[in-house]
Amino acid sequence: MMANNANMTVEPVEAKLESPISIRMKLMWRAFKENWKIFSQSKIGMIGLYIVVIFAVAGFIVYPILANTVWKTTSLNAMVSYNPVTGYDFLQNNPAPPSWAHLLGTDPLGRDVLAQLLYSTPREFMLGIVAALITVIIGTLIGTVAAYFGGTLDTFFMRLADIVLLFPFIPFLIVISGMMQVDLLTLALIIGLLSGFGGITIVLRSQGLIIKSRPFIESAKVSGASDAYIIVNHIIPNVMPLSFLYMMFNVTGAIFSEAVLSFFGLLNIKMSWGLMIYTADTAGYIIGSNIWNYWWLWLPSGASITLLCGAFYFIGRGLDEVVNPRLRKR
Amino acid sequence: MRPILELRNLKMYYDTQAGQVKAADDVSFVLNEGESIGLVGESGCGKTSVSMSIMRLLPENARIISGNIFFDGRDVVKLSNDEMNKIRWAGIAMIFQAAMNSLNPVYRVGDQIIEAITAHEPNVTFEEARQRVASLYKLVGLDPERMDNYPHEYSGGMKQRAIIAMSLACNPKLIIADEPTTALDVIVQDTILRELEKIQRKLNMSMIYISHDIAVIAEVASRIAIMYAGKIVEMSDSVAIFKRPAHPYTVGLMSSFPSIRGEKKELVTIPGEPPNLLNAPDHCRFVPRCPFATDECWKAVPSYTEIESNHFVACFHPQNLKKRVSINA
Amino acid sequence: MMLKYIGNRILQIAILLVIYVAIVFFMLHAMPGGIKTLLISNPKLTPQAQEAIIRAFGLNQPLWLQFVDYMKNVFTLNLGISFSYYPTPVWNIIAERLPRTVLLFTVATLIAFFVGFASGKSLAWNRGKTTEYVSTVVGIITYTIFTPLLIFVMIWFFGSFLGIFPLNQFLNPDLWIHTRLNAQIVFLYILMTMVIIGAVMMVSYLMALRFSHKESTKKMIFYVSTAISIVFALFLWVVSPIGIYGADILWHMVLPVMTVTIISYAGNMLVMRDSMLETIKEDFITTARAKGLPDKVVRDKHAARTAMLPVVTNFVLSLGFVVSGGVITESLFSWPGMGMTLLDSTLAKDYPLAAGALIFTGIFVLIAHLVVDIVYAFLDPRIRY
Amino acid sequence: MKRFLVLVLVGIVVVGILAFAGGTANYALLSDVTSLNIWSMLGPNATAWNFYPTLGKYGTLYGMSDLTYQVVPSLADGFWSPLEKVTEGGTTMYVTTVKLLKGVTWSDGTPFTADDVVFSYEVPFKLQMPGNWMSNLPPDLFVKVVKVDDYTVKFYITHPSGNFIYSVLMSVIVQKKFWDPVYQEALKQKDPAQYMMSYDKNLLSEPSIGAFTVSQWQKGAYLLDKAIPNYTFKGQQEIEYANGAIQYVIPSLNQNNTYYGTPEGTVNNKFVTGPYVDSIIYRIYQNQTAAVSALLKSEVDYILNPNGLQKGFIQQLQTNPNVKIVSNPSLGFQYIAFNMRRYPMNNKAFRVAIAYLIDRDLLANKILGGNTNPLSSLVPPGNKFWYDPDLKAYGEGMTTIERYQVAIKTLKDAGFSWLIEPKIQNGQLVQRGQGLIGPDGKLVKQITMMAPSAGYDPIRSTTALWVEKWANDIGIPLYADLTSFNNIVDAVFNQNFNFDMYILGWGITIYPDYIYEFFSSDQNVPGGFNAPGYNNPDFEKVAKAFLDATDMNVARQYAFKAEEYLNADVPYIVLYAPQVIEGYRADKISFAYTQCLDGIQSGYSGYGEPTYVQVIQ
Repeated sequence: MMANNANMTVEPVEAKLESPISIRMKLMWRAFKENWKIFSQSKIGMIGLYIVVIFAVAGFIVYPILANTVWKTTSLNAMVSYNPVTGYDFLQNNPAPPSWAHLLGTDPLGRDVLAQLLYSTPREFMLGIVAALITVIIGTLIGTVAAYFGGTLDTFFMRLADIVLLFPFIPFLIVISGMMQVDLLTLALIIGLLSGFGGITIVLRSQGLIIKSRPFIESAKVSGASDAYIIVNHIIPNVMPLSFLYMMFNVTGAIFSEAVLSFFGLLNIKMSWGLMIYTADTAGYIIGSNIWNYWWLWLPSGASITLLCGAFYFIGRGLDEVVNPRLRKR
Repeated sequence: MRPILELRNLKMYYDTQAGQVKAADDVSFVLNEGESIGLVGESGCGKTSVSMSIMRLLPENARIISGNIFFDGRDVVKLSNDEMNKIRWAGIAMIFQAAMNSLNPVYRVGDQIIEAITAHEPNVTFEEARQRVASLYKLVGLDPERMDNYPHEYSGGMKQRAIIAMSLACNPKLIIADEPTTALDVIVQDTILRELEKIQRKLNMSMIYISHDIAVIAEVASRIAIMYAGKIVEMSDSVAIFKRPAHPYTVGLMSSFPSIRGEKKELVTIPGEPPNLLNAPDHCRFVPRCPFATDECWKAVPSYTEIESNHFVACFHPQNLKKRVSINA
Repeated sequence: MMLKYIGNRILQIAILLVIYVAIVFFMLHAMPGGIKTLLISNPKLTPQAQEAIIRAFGLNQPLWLQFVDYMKNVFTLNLGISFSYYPTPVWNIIAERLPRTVLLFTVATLIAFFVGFASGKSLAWNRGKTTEYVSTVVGIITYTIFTPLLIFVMIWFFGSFLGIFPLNQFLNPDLWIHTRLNAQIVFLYILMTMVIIGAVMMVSYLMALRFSHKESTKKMIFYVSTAISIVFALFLWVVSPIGIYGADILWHMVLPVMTVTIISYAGNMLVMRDSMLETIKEDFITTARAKGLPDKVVRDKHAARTAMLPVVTNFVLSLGFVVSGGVITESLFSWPGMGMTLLDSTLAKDYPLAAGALIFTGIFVLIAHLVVDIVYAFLDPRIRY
Repeated sequence: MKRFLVLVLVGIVVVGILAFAGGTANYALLSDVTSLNIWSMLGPNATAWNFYPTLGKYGTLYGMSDLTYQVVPSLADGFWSPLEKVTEGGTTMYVTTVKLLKGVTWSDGTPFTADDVVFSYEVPFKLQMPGNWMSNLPPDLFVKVVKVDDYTVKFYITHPSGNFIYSVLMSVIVQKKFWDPVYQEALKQKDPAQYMMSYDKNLLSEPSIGAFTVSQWQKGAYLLDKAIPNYTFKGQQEIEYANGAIQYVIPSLNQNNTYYGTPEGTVNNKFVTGPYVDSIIYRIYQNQTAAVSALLKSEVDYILNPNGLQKGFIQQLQTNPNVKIVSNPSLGFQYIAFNMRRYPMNNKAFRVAIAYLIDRDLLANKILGGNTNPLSSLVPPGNKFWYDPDLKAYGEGMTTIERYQVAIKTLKDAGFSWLIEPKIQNGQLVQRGQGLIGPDGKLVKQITMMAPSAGYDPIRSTTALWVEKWANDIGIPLYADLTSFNNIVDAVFNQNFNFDMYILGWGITIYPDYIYEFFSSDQNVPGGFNAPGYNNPDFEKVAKAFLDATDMNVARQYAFKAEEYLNADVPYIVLYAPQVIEGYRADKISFAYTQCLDGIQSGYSGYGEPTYVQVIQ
């Protein structure tokens, strides 16, 4: 209960002595272990982590295996294809409820729902992580640089952040994707840029300002380190945990945005969880008693969106307790 | 002289994930009306835990395991929270460690004092309360016009004075001053402590001073109790302790601080790290750092011995020390 | 001092607005496929006909000239002419839909704020109890649930299964066909009532602060005047001929408001909880307890009052975004407000309308930023300009 | 556009024949009306949603009969006189005389006269109003209308053309008395057309010549249409004989006319014009789900939707015994277009091979689950008069393997070869073709076929992927590029035909003048409709002849001929006519007919059905 922020401060003086890399690695490892210990005490964070791991395994390992074994179309004239986009099943009326052939049933076009679900998983991950990485890289760089140099540069980026904060996020994405062709990567880029120049910059800048006022920055300056060196070696490592925390929240945001846009059929993508719900909704299966009679058309995908978004959010909350000791129980 | 506060074998433990922390272990002392006592020890030795136990302001994971705290004849430990609220401030007031943050930043300072008054004396009108605050301000040397300012408009010393004024607001019988001056510079420290002492004498209140600085305490408290690792290891009147410290830890403590008045002595630091209160051992807790430890010390917890009138010490080898210190002096 | 600051902020806001408008304008014009594409998909249009429309929209002018014109017009709230509602001005369309969105989302945001504030407060206060744990998890789930999913279930449960609340539309035509009354007017009256009650509450609060120092008297003045104004407003509505129409609109609002509240209360709750947890560890809370103040006073007057600052920021900013409306909520509940306008105009490639809706949202958010600054100055004496 | 005006009423009131049921019908609209201003509605605001509740206020001189889509007089008295050549001021023109019905009144009691007709043609033409006005009165065809007396007008056109009948004579008539002051004011403005189109004062009091008028518009919520009590055509009987003759009896005007033959033999249909209801409420819902729930809860009796309902909604509606489901083919088609300016799409054998590969029936019925109708001709069978039953699709009735075989043979015969030739043994494809080599000996590069993405239209995107699979199976390097609708339109029509192949759809009209427009050489310009770049002088000759014919029987023969050229040359492969499936509360309302091209809603946009609809008490 007394350890205040110890985990966040990599001792700079040690790092400056001989073999800085190995010492840095060691320190990072130690910091990681400490933070992991705090994180692993957060039940919510661990639940989130478990869910993310389950999805990752399903998407990155289980799907490729299934796609190349049981779901592989052997004949060119097969009556059933498990392709998530062009799949079909001529042997039954579609949409069909779950059966041994289709564990989660088929969609109105006869495509296997489980295949669609698994096929989309890595894409959702990539979207979320790419968007969040772009956000965090931009946010961290600009935040720290603005904090360190201050002056015009600072004012410029803060005003820029003000403007970006003006943008109503989802409506803005809707307009963009309605007016130009947006695929997953473009979407990740847009989300990354929009949130990178927005709120996260402000948060990381104020964190940067706190670190800038710490004595070790002064001592590094006195010992003749260049500005770039100080930013890269002293400031960025210290705002890193906070960046990482925001990254988790941004993953949630990106996946959610994709789902919303797909739900309105605005994205140019072949398959995604949001698109699965869109297909079910526009085909008229999410109404009245159909909702429960055709639950497999919307529940697996909807639950997946909720679970994965929630999981990253959970991880973020767990990390929050690492970064912000005052939230800890004791 | 009748006792205003009596602690009998107070045991207060924290439950942590790592285990039980014995923050106050068998603490007993008596404080009479108009008397002042100083609780001295390093940070984390349990002094604040004792004061918080008296106020019953314990964190969720802290429990009073056993013992009694009699305030004005009533056992505070057994009171309900509502009953306790009546004693707080009206009976026992407190001056906090961090005066800087002890005032709510969003309310005017005067209003925060008035709030305390009206909470305990509902019949007092707002104007009367304001007048009382004004006179308290004068008493602690503040300009009454500053009542309507916000905390951030006060300097550190002013805040401290305001806190003192607040502690006096309900004419408490006992004030616990927890490191009342740590955050201030030395000159202001001295002035404030002196004024506090003066007020205490004038109003005939009882007082518990808590500090890690034995020199400062010795000047204002009539008696001193030295705490180490949740236990009181030595207790006597200030002069006795200051002149004839019996416990090795007391000696070390005194050498740790420069005295403003006394002769110039070389600063001796106490070797080793402060004790971990977690899983307290069954022997003298100071042993690992004690230069005089013998096998005996590793075997049992020393009990109190009265080495002179009203001078108690929990150590197996107090006599030796006395000699040694006097030689050095 | 304060006025000068506000003046400065307004100037800053005007500059921000210019940049924002520029970004929106050029972004929308950089998009592939415009009105031309729209027209060409109609096989019956002759080239002359297409030409006539392009001329009517001024699309034959150079881009920068279009921009200068546009910018000039924005400051007079002339947002151009809608493509899909040609030749209705964008402003008229926004003025028609704005009250619907503002009413629905202001009510929902207010409820979500108070529910979130109160629940976050008690969660932090009861840290470690099972209820706290369960509520937090439930809160996070409603916070992260895929919105359409929740709405589907709400519609199914309340609309189809229980059949209590009306599902679609914002009024009942069977009732309204007997009147010449314009629904927009009723919306405006309801909003006006809300603003007046809000003003009464504000004034009575300030009066209470001024005329009394006793907590109980202050509360009395505040509650009594609020209650009187509400009762009076209700009375006026009941006796007025439009009362029933107002009630009809409110009745249609129940389900969407409930849904939006469920979706957004958790955000406030979690912020409040975190902020409160941090505040509880502050020394002045210990002081307040030591003063012997009742638990409730410590919680409400000291902890919550100080902890509410970030939640208020959250709240005011979300009020700013009220204008953009919940696209999902509006479309699934058939509530034709600003969110639907944005989606429809996007799908119809109606650039002027989409841009107008975006710009309008921007203006509101900017105003909200200004309000946040002023509210902060009220709530936090440490901030002085 | 005209198709919305197709079924205009002709009739006479026999007061007393009709027992008025009264009551209110409730319909769902899926989007709000954007304007009540007729100039704007037939201009830039031409949406189906605008037409449903409002177009019925207005009249036309000629219209089309219910179900048989034959041109019949509406406000005109009999057919126009044969075209005569005249020369005025050095220009040669054609003139015809049209007589107007006497005794027709607007809802405010004002009689309908030649002044209304002249005004309704003069204003949009002089002000160059865009949209449907411009296409109804094309400047290269229409010259002027001249009043002869109160009930006679003369039309002047530049040349004989079928469009004179289907466009000019079917243009909308408005009341001069109401609009003339507005027009005079407009003439003083900088942009009179815009002034007219944005005029929005007291439009609810604009007199109606139809059966209904809009009496209330609660924006975003509903429109209320009220029946006109003194509707001239109330009680009109429309009798369709099996021999093709159509008889109109208008009791109120003492008219009894028969067109296209003699009134004898079997009667196929008989319709008596209402209105039978007092009012219709058009309730606005923002999405289909909301509208369908409303239908289930009996909040509305019928959903107006040009695209019909999707499979799931149908399944949900079927759970309610009171809801009746009807299915009709839509008036439109979806197609693959080839860019014949590029290699190898300019090779006829290549296009034919692709045409052979595409198994519409498999796609429509098995893969797409019956959501769409296979269609191989530019004119759908439902358009009875213009449909050519002798036109045959490529590979009709063949299995996939047979299709592979004939496609491979077509390519081989035209000189194509493969690096690895596709092999078929025992009715199974055992070796996919690879490396298609053109007749010039060079490898065929990748061909991109753009199609709307699954989000926009799962049917077309699925089709594209199947076509890709089939083509790839026999070694054609086709790549299905699923992209946004806008991108396709942009690439095809804005970027100077920058495509190899694409899939899109057209909404079409009863009069198939699009046969000419989609493939004529004067549309083969950037932005023109001839996206394939089809250029065949023989085709052009017959297509032009078809357009210019004012005798529809002659026109039909030319149209069939033109279609034969197109079928042989394959610039388009027509794929489907989407299905329009609709549902209505059979316990609440009844319609005059539910089986018709483009569904029940087509009658609504043309304002046939609203005068027939009855509320069941």
